[in-house]
Amino acid sequence: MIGRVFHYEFLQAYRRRSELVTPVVFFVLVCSMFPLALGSVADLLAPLASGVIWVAALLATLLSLDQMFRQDFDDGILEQMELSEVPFYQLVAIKILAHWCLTGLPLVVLSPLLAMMLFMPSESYLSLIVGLFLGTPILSLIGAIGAALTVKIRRGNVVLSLLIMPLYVPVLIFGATAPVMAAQGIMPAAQLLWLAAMLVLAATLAPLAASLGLRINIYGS
Amino acid sequence: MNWTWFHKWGSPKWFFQKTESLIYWFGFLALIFLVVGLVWGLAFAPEDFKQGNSFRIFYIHVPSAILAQSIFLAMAISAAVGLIWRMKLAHVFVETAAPIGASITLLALLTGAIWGKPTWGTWWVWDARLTSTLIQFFLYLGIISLHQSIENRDTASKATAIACLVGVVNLPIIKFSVNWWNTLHQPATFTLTESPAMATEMWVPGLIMVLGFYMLFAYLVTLRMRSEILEREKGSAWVKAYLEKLNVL
Amino acid sequence: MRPIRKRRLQLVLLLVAGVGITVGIALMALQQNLNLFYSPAQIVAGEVEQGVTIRAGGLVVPGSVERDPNSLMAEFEVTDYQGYVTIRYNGILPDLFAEGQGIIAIGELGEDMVVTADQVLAKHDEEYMPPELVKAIEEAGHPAGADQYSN
Amino acid sequence: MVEEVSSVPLLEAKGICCERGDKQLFDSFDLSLKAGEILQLAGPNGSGKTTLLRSICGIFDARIDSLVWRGIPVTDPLQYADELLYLGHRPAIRHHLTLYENLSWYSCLSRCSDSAQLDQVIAEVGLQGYEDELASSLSAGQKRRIALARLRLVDCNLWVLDEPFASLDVEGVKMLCGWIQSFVQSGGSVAYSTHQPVEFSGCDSRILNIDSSRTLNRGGARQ
Repeated sequence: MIGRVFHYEFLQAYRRRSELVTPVVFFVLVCSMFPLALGSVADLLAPLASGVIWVAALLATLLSLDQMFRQDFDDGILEQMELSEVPFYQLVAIKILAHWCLTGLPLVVLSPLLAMMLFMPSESYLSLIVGLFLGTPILSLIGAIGAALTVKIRRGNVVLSLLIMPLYVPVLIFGATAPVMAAQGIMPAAQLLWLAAMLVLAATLAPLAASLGLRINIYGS
Repeated sequence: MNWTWFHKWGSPKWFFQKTESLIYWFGFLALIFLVVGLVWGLAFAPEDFKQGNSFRIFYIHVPSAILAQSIFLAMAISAAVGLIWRMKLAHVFVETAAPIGASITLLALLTGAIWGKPTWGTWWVWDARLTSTLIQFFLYLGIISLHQSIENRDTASKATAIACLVGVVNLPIIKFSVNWWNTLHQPATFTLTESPAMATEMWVPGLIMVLGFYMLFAYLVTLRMRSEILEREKGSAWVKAYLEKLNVL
Repeated sequence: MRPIRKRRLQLVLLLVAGVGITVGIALMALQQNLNLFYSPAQIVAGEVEQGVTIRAGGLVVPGSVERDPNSLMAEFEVTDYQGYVTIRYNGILPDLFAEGQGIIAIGELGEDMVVTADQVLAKHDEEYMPPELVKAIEEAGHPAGADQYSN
Repeated sequence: MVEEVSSVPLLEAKGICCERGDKQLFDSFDLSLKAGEILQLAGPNGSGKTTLLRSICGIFDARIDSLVWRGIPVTDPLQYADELLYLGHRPAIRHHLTLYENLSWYSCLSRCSDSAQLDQVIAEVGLQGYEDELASSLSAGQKRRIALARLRLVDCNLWVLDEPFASLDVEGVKMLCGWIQSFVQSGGSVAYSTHQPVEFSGCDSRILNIDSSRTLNRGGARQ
């Protein structure tokens, strides 16, 4: 049953992909602005590459968050979900997963291309991809809390960014330093393990917090 | 255990009446502590053998840094109380304490920068402590702006409470990661708190300043809470009676 | 009627499992040396496996720097006042490199207990540490200043 | 008023307190609903009809002193949520899913899915031929019909309908009235709000005027 709910959630998001593709395009654009601004010098760009890609991924995620719950909230879908047989936080978790599949996953897939454009040393590729694979779901999960809390605020994007960005700091630190360490020939196991730990923690707590946030907004509507 | 006191304090009317005289005590004690601490710290405490007189900013910087963190913790506890027991007064505390917390954090950052210039030779260092304090400041700003942008008061209170709780869960993780991130590049040469064992005549005024800051916070937050209660309960009979009494006097 | 209790139990179990797994992974992560940083004392004590890239850090021992006149090869000792380790480096040393300066060398520990560095980074200490403190450390051979090189 | 002593009310809520913003909508309001009863909430805009309906469904944060569902005291309306069906004034349609997908999604949420039944329900609400149309391309009345289709899809004891007749045509109103009548005759209860005068013949129906009953209603129905 949960699988079918996910299917429809994904389908719904997929049919609105024009809204979701925008953050991905944004991600690529931001990354390609750096060589233009800094000059296309490999020695200059290579050490910055992982940081640039991570910051761009973070911004792209922020851009996509606003749409996560808004439409469904306005249409009264969320209140039906709350009343449904399936526990609400599970439905919220499914929504977050569907959202990540269409916004986070493309970033992971595109990252090697951008890493190449930014002259990232080849030893760093794997840790960048694994890091993004573990890290972008955390961005979506934490972001979902913010999206849930700001679901009723028109143009809530700024508030959302202000609220969520500080919480992204650990992900950014671990994610962006892993490729740097890999470039030095050091296995960034600790960073990736920390990302994994944070992912599990976020996956446990964030759907609960987000569903609580949505419930509060449903109550107030 | 008897919980009636807990529920009594949860009532805005009770709180308002009980803090009527308490608030003067807070203000009085804050004034005493701050004046004594400042005069002692700035004029009478010996100067530091290394830093000379510039270390005296310690007497503002350290209390504000301590208070900034305590306020965040107090807000989170209060937020949990508000959500679990549906206590509106707890939400009032969170909302009124947040701007004070943000200002105190800003004060800690500014005094830190002023202190950093003579000792480190630079206004700002991406040191672990500074960075996590800065992030804490951003968290305060996020919470305040969330509260301000939701129109429905009840929704705003609860959303703010959740944001506080999420922030407090994250704060240790942020601290840890920033700490670690920092050591990768350059470990803090000396951290602000682990200063070489301080002489008694130097830390006692510091302690008085810490108490003074706490009292100042208690005074400010009570003041703000009282006015917020009046605003919220302006339709109720007891507020009308109170205002009439004020007018008569 | 909805089985509220059962649901609540499920939720609690889920939370416990999630937090448990998190703690498990975190413990694993803690066992990994986060930045593979080792102080000279740790290297001398044999905590480092040979052939693994590590970061070794310490203060450059005054008078220990030997430069090969024909190449860029340099050899010097670093210390945390609890142990001494020799570092060999073939390359241009950073501008900030000096005797008494804190450095981090990234490289492998060889059989001869010498760290062959691929990279040497100078720590930007002089900005943050009052010169007097450094002098005090040097004069007294006090280990307090070396704390910064241990994790 | 005939009251069977033996029958336990389906829902009995005592002391409902609702606040919206600064305004106290209800203060100690009592509501009881028997099995097989139709309760129409009447009252001007802003009197709190929606809020009251949402409160008894558990999607409004009201304080309710005591809540008894079929004789069993409960703490949270969500405990009996699987026995009620709520249709808000927003039709809760997923605009980017087709009609068929919408109903299929809803039956997933209610853990009842039977594709044969879906086709039958679509026929019943008069939307054959639109199965594969995106919901966003349908008219407001058709969307309302999709929402109403849920009433045929899910088995439950209580329908809570907020303005169910809005944007329905005459046929649609007649259809819904028929459903409500047969539902009530088979033992279900309905609480709904409307501004349109609707007659239910042969049913136990009651009109509750919220605005005037706010003080009068306290225990008035019980006597």
